[in-house]
Amino acid sequence: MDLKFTPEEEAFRTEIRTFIEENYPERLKNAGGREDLGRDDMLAWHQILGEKGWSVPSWPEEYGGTGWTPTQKYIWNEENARANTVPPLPFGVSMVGPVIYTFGTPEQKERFLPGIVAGTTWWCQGYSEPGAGSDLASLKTRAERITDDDGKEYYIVNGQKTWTTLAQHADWGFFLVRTDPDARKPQEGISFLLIDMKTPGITVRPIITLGGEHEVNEVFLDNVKVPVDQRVGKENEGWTCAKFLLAHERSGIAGVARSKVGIERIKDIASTELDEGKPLIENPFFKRKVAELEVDLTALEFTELRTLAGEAAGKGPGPESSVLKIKGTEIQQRIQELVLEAVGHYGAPYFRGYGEGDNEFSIGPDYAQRAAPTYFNGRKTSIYGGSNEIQRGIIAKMVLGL
Amino acid sequence: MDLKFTPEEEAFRTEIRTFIEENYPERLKNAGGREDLGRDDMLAWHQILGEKGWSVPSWPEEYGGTGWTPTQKYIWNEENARANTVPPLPFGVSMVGPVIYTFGTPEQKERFLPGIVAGTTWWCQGYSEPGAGSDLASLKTRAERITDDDGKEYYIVNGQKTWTTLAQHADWGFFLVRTDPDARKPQEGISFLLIDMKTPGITVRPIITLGGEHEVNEVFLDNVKVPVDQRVGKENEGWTCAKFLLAHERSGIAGVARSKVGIERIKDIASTELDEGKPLIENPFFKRKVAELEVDLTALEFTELRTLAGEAAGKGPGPESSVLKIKGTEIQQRIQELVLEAVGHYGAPYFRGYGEGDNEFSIGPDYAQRAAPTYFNGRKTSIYGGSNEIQRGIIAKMVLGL
Amino acid sequence: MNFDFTETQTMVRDTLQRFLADRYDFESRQKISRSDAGWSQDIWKAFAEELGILGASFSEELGGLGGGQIENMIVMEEVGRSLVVEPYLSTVVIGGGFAREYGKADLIEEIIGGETRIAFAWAEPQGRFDLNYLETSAREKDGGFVLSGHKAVVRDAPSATHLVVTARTSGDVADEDGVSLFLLPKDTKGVSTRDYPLVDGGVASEVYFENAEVPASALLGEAGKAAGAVRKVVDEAVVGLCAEAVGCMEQMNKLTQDYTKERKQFGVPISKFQVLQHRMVDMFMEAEQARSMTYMAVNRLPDSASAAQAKVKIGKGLTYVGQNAVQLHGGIGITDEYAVGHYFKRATMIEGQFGTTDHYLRRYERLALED
Amino acid sequence: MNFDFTETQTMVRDTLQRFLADRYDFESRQKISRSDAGWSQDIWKAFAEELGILGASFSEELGGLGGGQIENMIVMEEVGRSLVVEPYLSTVVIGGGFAREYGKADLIEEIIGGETRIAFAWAEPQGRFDLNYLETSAREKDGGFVLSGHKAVVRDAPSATHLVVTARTSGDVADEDGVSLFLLPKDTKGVSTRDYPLVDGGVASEVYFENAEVPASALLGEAGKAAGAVRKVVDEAVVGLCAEAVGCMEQMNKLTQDYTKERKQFGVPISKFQVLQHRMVDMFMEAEQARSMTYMAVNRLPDSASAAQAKVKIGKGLTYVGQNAVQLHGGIGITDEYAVGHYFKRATMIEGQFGTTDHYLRRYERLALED
Repeated sequence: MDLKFTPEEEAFRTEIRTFIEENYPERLKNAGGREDLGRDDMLAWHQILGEKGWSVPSWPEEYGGTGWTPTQKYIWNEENARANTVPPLPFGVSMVGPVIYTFGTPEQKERFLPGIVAGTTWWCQGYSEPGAGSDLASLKTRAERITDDDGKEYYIVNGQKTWTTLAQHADWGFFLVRTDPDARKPQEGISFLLIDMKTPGITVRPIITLGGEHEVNEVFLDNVKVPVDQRVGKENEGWTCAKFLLAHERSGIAGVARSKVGIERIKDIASTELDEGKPLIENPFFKRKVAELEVDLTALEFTELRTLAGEAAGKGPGPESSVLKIKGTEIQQRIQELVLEAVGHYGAPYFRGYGEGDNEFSIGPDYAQRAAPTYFNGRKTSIYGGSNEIQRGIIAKMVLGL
Repeated sequence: MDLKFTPEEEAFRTEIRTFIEENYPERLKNAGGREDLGRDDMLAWHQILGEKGWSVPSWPEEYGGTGWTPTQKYIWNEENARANTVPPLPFGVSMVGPVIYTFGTPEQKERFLPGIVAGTTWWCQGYSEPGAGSDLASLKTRAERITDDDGKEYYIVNGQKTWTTLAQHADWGFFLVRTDPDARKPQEGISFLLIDMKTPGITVRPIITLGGEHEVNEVFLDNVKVPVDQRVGKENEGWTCAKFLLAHERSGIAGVARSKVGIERIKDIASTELDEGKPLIENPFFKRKVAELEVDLTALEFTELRTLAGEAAGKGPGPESSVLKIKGTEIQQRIQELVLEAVGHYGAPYFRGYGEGDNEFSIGPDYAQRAAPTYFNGRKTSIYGGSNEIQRGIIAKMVLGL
Repeated sequence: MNFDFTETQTMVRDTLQRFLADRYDFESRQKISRSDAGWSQDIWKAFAEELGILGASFSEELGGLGGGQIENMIVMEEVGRSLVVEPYLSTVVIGGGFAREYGKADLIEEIIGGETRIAFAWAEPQGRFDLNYLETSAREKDGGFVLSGHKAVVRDAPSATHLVVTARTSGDVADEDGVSLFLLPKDTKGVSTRDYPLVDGGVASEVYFENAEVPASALLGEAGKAAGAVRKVVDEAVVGLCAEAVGCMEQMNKLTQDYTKERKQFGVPISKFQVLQHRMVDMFMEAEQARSMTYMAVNRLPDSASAAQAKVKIGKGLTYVGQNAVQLHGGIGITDEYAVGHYFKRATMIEGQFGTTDHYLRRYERLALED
Repeated sequence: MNFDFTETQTMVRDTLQRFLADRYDFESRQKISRSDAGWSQDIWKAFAEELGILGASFSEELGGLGGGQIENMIVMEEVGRSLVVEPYLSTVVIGGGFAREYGKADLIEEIIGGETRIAFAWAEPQGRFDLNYLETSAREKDGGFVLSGHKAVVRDAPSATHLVVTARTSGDVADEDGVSLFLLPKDTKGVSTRDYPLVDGGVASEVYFENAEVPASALLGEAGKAAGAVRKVVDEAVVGLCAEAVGCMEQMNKLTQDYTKERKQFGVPISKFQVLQHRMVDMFMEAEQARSMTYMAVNRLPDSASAAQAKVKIGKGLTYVGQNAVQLHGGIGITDEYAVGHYFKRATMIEGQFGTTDHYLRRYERLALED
């Protein structure tokens, strides 16, 4: 057991750090985590990494992966967090990409993977439906298979998806649809379709969340015609892809490196804010909250490292990743809560943001402006991607066998 | 709304306080809560109160109750806690007594109630069975009805009870037994029997608990012959008595007044113990724990007062008392935990106690000696009398209708 | 000792509840909150004229209903239950509190009538929750005073006709001595505001005093001696916030219980899941204890330690109930469209208003444990 | 970076686990703990001779297996899992730690052989957890030293042949300077002890020094300069306790999971109740994080802030897991007869050993946040 980084690993870190310093777009400095970026800004770093060959480190090398060890990937994440870069969107890289290279046909791989690697195709996820939540097996969106006048086979898709993150920018979406309404078990009879978001019959409608953001959407599908060769995996066996993807989605969700940056930010804010005439960080109770966060984050960090080591030793991402999801989101939410506590009165103003050319000054210090919306919006992390209650259920069943 | 005490109530308080000062046995000063008292010491105060007519304040006046208002009863409890008196045992006063005066025959009332009022009969409770815990409906102790050679009817009782508190001193016990093994629902077919603990066939065997105490017992019943007129309520309808008793048992369980004394004790200890050369109470984090306990205890106190006011307005002790049980035991356990934290190193020695004439000096300060055993033993309070999980279930169902 | 409400108190509560059910459902509230003004003149007028509740807490000689802080508590609870954005706390509890304190009968009359609305300008950018931290100064000039300074996040200033302002006439920046209190029309020359909405649906302003001249009559009480009165009225406001919190928590609990009974997962209502049941029980217990603490604190006014205790217990309860109400609603809990998220936002802001839980714990410690 | 154990390390763990399964089941442990001595010479001899684990953490030159703190961690985890009362921590981790620190090859040899057992006498009645708080004095006399003072709750003193004692040779009562360290046979004239059992099944003594004379050779290192070494070895002991806690927590979790799967209520195993499931998941996560923190801390030794962090996280975990293991067992959880309560008692004592969670949080804050 040796938890220090090897000289090779340290050299790798230097390489990464230098690359980021030299190549990360100046205009996006410290933009990681900002919810108000446009499409081009959100893709810029991804595209630079695509050119370098570093956009999909976890993929098999034949599809563009880097072949890095888990420790190297850990260092990669740490350095990106340290520089607060805008991370590649997960929908292609961590979600549909792995499904396509695992279950897709050679044609599908050739057609879809390069766009994900290059950061030119924006993907969104059509899983959740109104009233279904984490219970994917009860989904209602229907896909009927027909042969069209052109002699080709299509699915005609009808239904509604919800909580579709950033669908307003998406080129493509991956959808779970019901192809056999008579299947014996509810999770049977589901298929996994790739759908061009410009196909007629698709309507995207924003859902505004508590922080005032337009981050999620409802997606309506009204007689949407999807060529059969855009189905991944076998018909009625989409559940296999869905389960695989859910396990993949959870890995990396611990967010350790970003939370470290978050804690440093709290310390900065609390060194500026005054409490009884002294920097807030000198308030022993505030300081204790920071200390407790650091302790819990260290515990999470080394738990993640142990999980990564387990993966390197051949265990795939398993139910242990639920621990990372639960503890990771708890810490993120505590950080958001503590920022809001730190900023005091200036957490209350509702900063709607000002357009370019609008030179009205902002209210209170800059760091206070998004404190409340980020806290409110952050409540989603313990709900989405399988709520923390669902995750505990997974651990109870899969790990403890209760 | 006026939450101040009236002049009459203040006068009542003075009367109580004077009575306690003048009549409470000198040798038992501050003995409340001690687990190492003998039978006579545990009954002494009860007997004095019995003579005064104050031993069963909550009972109807015709059976010996005082007719006090809820506020007066509250003051009564406060003053007894303040003086740290040895409280009358609940098994007669709060448990079987109310069952007998509510469901018993005139003969039973006459036979059993005076001994409870006077504090001369020691009762114990035969409810729990091995493997049954809070699930009373599954109880296995059998009672078969026979007619004996003397022409009288008896129950022949066979089975085993457990967690029987202080049965080693008991004259009588009240037992739940199954009289109809074929009843449709498991809680049907149960009867409520009063059994003389000197009846042949009864064996009491101690269970030693974590703190080293002999407080609970197993009770074995081997062909125990019980006259039918010692059944309270109808045959097979003992569940009615049991439910009634459980609701009664919970009232008063908040223990607010005793917890106030406990917090004062923590302050005393923490003013003596040193931490970094200063009294521990000046450690801001220790002080905060004390403050948080005080705040939570105030919330509990006024929640109890509201419940008492509701009772005075005609609502019997209902499922709201579960809130008092949960919060009351949580606070008691936190107090025990904080005492242990306060005493430092001297919480570790296992003080077995020394008999009379044993003049060996004790290890560490007196206040440290029972800190750990009391903490360990105190874990029972969230388990017994319907675990706090069961209580939450009761609130969910009975109050929130979930 | 009794917990009973008088007939008048019961009437105030019932009429207000009926009115809000009729005219202030969630959609109406959202419309009002999102209007340019951010509050409704009509509702305020109805409070004054139809309901008469603006006078509930004032003595009958002054045209009130003869009540006091219990009446304020009753109203504030309904303010919390319906997320009312109109300035009852600022105008009646705080403005009225100062008017009562300094015997300003005319001001009380105007408050009851609805024509005068007050905002309390106390906080400063560097002062956090210290009521005595005042960089804003008032110096004497020509028998009057000249005010200079910047007040931060002054709630309800956009709807106010008058400001009650704390300013320093002597002493060092955080001294208790030297705190003075002024009542002035918002349109006083030299006073400027920048108005903005708040995350909880309310409105506030930054208020700037640039050599704003006020007459001697604007001074409330004696110069430099206002700290005690400020503390007292703020404690009354804190208890008012506690009552608002009770209404807010109880409504979040109701929404959550209703939702979980209706919403199905794996074929059963999620209210049947034991983990969610116990969570809702804990939320219920927080609300019950919040109510107990509010009753305690209102009865012990002007005891400052009791107000602090209540704020602490309720601050923790707000966080617990708010976060879990959203969690148990799942996705829709964090949408702008559903009510529960807006209760959560208001709950979050109450927790910090006039000081966070940490602040009031320290205050309680100083008052009760450091003697 | 890797989390792998060497072959020797795996062997140490496996043989020890097998041995304890065979010879140290719960009943045997209780018998040993409740014997007059409170520990077993036979077991200790077997540790030394059959298993050779007393040398696992020492270099090969000194007759050890060539290991270090990772070996200590491996052993301590099993100590925790089986509630071993024999003095591995006191003798090998602490006594051996000082021997390593001061190059005492002969002492290490005797430790490995099992003939020398050490107790570390540091705490004093008024000193709480401050290692430098020393009323015990050592004054020079005739080229040697004379010790006077009272050491509190010296764990494993009843089974020890030798004591390592902190005493002050100069400076004020809590000064870092002036802390000196002595190694002496327990039967040194002027040393008396009062032995007693501990609530967790261990044994300890009050140790009194009444003008106990020791030769100059009893002094470890330089007079007055031992504070650094004491801190270092105590940090190693803290990490050892963390490892013990991991074993203890994992065993409590196992007992609880097994029990709830077996025990039925209302006709179903109580392990099927969602509330208990989630509780057991939280207990599991605490144990997992405790393991992670122990790995972190052992690898970062001698970094004191890391040891403090680990103690904090694990202290909270011990309380959570211990209290809930008992709670989920219900009534039998608090009986003397069942194992779980004894794990809970040991867990409670580990939480306070060498300082509570609060103490180590403050230590972490000072080391990591107050630069």
